[in-house]
Amino acid sequence: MHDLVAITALGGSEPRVDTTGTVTCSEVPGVALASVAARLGREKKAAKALAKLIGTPAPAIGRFEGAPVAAFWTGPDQWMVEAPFDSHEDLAEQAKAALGDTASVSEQTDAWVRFDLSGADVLAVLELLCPLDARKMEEGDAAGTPIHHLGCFVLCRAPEAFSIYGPRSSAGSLNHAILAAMTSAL
Amino acid sequence: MTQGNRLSGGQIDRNTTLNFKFDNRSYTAHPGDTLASALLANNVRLIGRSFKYHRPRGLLTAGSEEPNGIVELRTGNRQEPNTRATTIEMFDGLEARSQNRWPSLKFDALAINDRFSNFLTAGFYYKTFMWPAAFWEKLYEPMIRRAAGLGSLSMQEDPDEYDKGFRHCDLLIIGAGPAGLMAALTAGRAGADVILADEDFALGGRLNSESFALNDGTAADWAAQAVAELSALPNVRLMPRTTVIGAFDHGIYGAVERTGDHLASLPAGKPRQILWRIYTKRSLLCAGATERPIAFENNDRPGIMLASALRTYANRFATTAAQRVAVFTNNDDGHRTAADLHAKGVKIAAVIDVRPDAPINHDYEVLRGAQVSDTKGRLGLSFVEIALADGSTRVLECGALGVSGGWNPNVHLTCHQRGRPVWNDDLAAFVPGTDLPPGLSVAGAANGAFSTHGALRSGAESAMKALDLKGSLPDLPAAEDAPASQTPFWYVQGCSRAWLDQQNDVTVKDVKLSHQEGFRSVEHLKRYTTLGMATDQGKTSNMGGLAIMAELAGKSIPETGTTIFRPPYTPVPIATFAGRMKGKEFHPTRLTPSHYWAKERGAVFVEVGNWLRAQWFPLPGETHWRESVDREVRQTRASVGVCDCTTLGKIDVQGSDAAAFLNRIYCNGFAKLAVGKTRYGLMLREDGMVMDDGTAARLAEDHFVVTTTTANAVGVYRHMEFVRQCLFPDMDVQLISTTEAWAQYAVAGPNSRKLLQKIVDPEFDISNEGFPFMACGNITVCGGLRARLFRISFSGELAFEIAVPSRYGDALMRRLMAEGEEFNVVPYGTEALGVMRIEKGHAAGNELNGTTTALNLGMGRMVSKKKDSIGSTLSEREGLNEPDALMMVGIKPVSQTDKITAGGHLMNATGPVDAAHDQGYATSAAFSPALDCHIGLGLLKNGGARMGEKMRLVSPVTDLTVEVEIVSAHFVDPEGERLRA
Amino acid sequence: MIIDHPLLGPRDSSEFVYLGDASLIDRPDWQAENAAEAFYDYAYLRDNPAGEHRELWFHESGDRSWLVVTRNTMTHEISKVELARDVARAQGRSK
Amino acid sequence: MRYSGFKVIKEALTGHKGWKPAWRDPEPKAQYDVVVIGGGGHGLATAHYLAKVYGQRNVAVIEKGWIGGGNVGRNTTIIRSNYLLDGNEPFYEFSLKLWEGLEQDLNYNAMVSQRGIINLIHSDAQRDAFTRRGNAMILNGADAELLDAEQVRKEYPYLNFNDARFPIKGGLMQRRGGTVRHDAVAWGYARSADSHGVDIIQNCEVTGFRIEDGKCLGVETSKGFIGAGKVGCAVAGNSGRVMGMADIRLPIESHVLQAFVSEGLKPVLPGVITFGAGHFYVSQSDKGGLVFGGDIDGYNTYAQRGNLPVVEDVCEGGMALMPMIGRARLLRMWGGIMDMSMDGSPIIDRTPVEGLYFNGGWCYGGFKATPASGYCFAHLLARNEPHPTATAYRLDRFRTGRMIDEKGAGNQPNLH
Repeated sequence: MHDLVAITALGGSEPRVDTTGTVTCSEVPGVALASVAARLGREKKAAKALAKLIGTPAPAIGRFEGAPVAAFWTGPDQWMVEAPFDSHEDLAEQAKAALGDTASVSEQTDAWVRFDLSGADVLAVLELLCPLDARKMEEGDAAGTPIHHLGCFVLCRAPEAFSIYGPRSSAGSLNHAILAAMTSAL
Repeated sequence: MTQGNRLSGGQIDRNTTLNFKFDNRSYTAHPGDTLASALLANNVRLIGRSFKYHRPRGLLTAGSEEPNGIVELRTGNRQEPNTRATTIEMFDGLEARSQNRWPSLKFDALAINDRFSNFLTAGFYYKTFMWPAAFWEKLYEPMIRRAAGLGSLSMQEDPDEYDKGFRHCDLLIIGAGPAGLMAALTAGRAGADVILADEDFALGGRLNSESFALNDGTAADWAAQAVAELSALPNVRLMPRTTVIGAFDHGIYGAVERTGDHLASLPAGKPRQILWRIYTKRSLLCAGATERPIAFENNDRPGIMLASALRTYANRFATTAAQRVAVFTNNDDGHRTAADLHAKGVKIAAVIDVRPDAPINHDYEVLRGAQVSDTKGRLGLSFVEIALADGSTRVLECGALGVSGGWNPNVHLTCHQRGRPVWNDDLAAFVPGTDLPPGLSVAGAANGAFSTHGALRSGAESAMKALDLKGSLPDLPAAEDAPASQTPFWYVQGCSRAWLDQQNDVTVKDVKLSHQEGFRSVEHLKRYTTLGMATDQGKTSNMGGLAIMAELAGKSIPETGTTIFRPPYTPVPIATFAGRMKGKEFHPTRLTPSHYWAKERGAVFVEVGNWLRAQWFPLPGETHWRESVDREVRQTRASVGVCDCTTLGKIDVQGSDAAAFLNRIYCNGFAKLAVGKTRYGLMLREDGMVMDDGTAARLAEDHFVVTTTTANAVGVYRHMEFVRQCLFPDMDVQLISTTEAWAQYAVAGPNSRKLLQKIVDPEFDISNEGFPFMACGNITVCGGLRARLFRISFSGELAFEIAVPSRYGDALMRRLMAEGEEFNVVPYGTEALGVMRIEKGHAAGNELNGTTTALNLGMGRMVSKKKDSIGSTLSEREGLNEPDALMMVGIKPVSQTDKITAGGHLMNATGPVDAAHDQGYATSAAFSPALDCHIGLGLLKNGGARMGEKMRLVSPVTDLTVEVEIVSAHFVDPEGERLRA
Repeated sequence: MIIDHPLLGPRDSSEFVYLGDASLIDRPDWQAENAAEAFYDYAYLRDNPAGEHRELWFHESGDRSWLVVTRNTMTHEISKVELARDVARAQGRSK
Repeated sequence: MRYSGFKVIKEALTGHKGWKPAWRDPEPKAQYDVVVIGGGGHGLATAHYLAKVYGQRNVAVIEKGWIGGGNVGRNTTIIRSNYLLDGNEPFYEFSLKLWEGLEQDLNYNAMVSQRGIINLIHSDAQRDAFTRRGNAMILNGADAELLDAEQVRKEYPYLNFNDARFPIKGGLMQRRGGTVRHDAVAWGYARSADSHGVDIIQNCEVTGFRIEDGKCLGVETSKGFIGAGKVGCAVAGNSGRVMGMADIRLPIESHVLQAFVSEGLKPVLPGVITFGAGHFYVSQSDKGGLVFGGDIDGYNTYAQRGNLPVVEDVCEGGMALMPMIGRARLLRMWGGIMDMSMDGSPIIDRTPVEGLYFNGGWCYGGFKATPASGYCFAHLLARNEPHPTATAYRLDRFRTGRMIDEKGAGNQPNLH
């Protein structure tokens, strides 16, 4: 086991948590990610292999499925696989093993920062952040969207509970935007 | 004096008293007041001065169409110029000042302009101030500029926050008057997702201004009930204090919500305003109508107002502009004002009606067939002179005159996508045309349904139609249904100094002059006279100007033109459009994985695109940046240095056609690159210019990692997706950016291998034999952490780039520094990086400037003719391959101490120094510790053949001329022995 | 503007990056006899119509699909949105 | 009629009875020596110089709407000659010199106001590029000064020097740059051309060209056929549409550029400022409005209106650069159709059709070019060869690979 100590995207040793009113924003470093893109002509096989990996059919457009290993749709025949970091730090290898030559897999764990946003008034915060109609999002919906010029993914985990994935290098800017929206809306 | 002009009733809260100041005098008001109504209540009629003639100005209206009553609101860094008193919601402690006057509102020195008005006619400035030529900029223009403008900025940073937001709905209803409320009730009860927005703080529109009944109660009561019902519907969102400012493409509306303007101060972090982008399936414009004035001689005195505004002030705000009021009208609506004021106890001097058959009234005098021929009163109206039907003249004493020339539908938003309103003869007004923004329909007075019943009915019908609701109309409250026909009366014959645009001082006379000089189209008229260009955008003036122009041209109004409107509906603070994107948050900031460590080390950072990168790492005692940079370069070249190069773009290219794909993307060949090897790649745009350069490392038969320059990472990825999806859709290739996933550090210098051997796990052989120049591979470090190693060099030294997952980047950097201590390892920043690449003669951003070809950069032979790649065909054009084409060269000063200036131009050693003799230019320059002098890279005509030539590097803009020698661009280790060591 | 993405439905145009005329899909054959002229025409000349225009948009803040959008340059009305990859294949482009 | 202060006073004292229309409103003749399509700044300037400098009086300008209704009446009024490349700089410097003598030439006060234009620098690479540009300007006979951050602060203390995301590191100043009252340019040229006998025909739309044996004989219009020895096309954003009638495809796309004006304010900005780290440039008009703009919307369009994202982008730039304008209100926004060329530089050249000449591809730099564009187009029409300062503006330069690409953006018009 290597002896390098990780820091979170916001630069701390512990994830940052902020609460304003009913809404809490938590930095979530404990997640491993790998992108999966089906090879040309192997789309169906790739979807099947992915289904096996996540234990449920490969997510349709705009959806995410599976637990503890889940996947969300990111593009035509492309998905992002998501799993707990502690148990799946080598997620990309696992995914590659599962998908074989039906898909290209890339490690994406540290390409992203994840913030979980939850609470009764979360919609009032989201409407200050992105053009998605979050009111219409249901559990299991996932969508790409810009937030303050950053390309992000928004996932609806449950009513009043969302995850936002943004580019890791801009974690500070994204966090600032979310906290400012929370102060403004709540 | 305390609110001497207050009347009974109204929708103000008399239980609470608010204090405010205007021009440093204290007054009182009540919640529910606007600044305008409060000033009237306190008998203040004079509020400002006009733009050109500095004529005294009072309120004309009670709404956002106000041209005259504009003030500087608040103080200090919240000073807000040109704010319409009619839309300022009263709060305790409000401070406002009049503007465009000196030394005071009552005694304004520039009022002298009014005496010279005969010289200052429309467009006079185009005809004069030309002699002598030099005087325009030295004397005339400064004079004009000093007089220009109305209010003042504080010149300080706006301290408030602004937000932007996004809302979606099935139906956006714009305006909450009778039509809007009825539409919202209809749509809301049907379960539709509705937003109802209104610029006012009180929903109800004109219902709040009228005295007539709806059903059994007052109009305002019905409005309040409707609002209460709507508030209880979960599918209806009410947005008071929200102005829909523009109708943009595909059902997107811009709306500004004033969340904080009615507050004395904002809670921390709360926005003053929010710019909403509202995405609509359908929208309904219920913006009502605006009363239009009549032009007559001296019709601009404070106290002369729109009749409907007088009525609003009386009924809604319980105030009057004066105790003795006259009304000048061409329609029945003007009589309503007289009746309402009379009912509130205001003395009606007379109703002057141009119609010989005007209705009479037993409570006050009606002068039928009469017209106002002039007015008097220095700082406010005191007398009106009336031409009676029998030709005689009569003078009436009054402090206010209500003017009603009929109503214009508020069609503004229907024009935002270049739609043109159409003329309606019955109404003698423009109504919305047929080319409306898609999805928008219009109801109520905005669509010409002027009666209350008509507006309610049209609101309900339009909502049903917009949502495709079946069934019968909902029950409508019983309301007045007066006929809406209007006979136009634009101006009193013979008038001359009769104002159309009161803020910009455009009179009937100016329109006549405009016509006389050939400026006859509506656009010429507006531009020549400035009619309608003031802060009110001509809401009350454009129609009058157009009507007069039509009469002069002997054409009908619609033949003469239409008045169309552009966004925004009312002016919007610039800060509102910017939202949070200001100061440090203007753009997102990207931090490298070693950022926090570098900050601890005291690094100086520099913006590179959105990234912050360490520029250099000063040590205690170093007083000049060059000391730090020179040290970093020397130490790296002497032993080993580490630089965070995570910012370079990284793209995973995978698939069975990955190599074939890269062969198309790069002008040089990639098909035969062995697994475990890296190759430099040059990417052209289709026009043959160099787009970017970088390396591609083949990690597996079907897997490459491509690097791009920091600046072009996003563009190159987009380009590659274009090539993949649009040009070669059947290639089996998959792309994804991994820039942020990996922390990547250059470890450079003769001891770089030794340093790396201390952290790379022992099973990986990184010796020169086991891991030669341009090798690459997956490895592990520090006891099993997955990593990637590339043996590539930008500095020209023996060098590697090592990558680990970003979260471990901080720890890896600390480990490299700790393990490197024995080698005297040095962290280096972008400056040292730049110095070393110039010493090595590597092209970078300054050379890859979008206008250089591979040939220019000395890499012409890399462009393979044996295969198809983007840009290869067009790179062969003659103009890009001329014998004297620019070629990259090195530049050295002849005198060791001279400085090379990037951006200097190269001239022959002798001969003229001018553009015609330009030979090229220096692209980059730096002090080279290796050569102990300044060096540069440059692009020189036929540069390849001019080695050793002495030239002049001239930079007149920095006042430098230096004798230089043209040398090879490879200053350091030209044979490349070090990097292969 | 709103672009009705064939996979994702209506999305704000600010999520997209514009390139230009969809004729950019029709990249000439580099080995053709008139390749120089054909590439000049391809890279530089445009119909630039006042009316219906087929054009390329990249869904940069979304699913990274290139789209061919048929849009009226007078009214901005969008009548058709297709995946560029499908269009390219239909036009005979392969590898 | 000559305009002067004296004349203004005389008319004021005699009831303004003597003012005549600034230009006549003639019916088109059957045949002209030269017909210029487009009554915008460039077309009217062409007519003025054709008549005044090149002695061609049998000239008509035909305009589908009202003159000055296109980009000359909807721009941010900036003039400058701060160009980099040899193909451009002499031309724009020629233009600036013509601006400097414009009032006297036209007897019309277009309020040429040389209050200086500064391009701000925010990075070392930008400083290198602006050094090269400043040198190119001086070597071409123009003026340029490279300022450091302190010098910029001295002139504009209220720019964001405190918490800027991209700090200001200096600026390239051209003191002879400035602004001009845009409408007056169209009117001044029109009045002058008219006084030299040029027919300005408004509300006359070109519907086609009459071309026989590869030679252009005149134009079909909504007012009938108008014969012409030579036809010059100067229609900016409508270039594609009009030249399409002659079956000529152009290296041009039409895009919308939005511009903005604030409410009138007491003077705050003496000169023109261009942000180097965002899309924003601004000046203040003689009436007090802040006149500002930014980038084009970026998609092909002929609709003279834009959308919110660019409005926001421009205002974000404004707030980032000078946060003291936050409480100034944006009063009006409008859009003009830009003839965006494939290298960002214009074309003034013959066409494959004999007797048909083309002037276009001005991108969003057409206003400042108005005098030189008119002069050089007049030269080309009169002499059938390019004016010495416009020799690089050839239609075939893309075929031969001699692009004039100031930005280095390549063949993508919306990036220029």
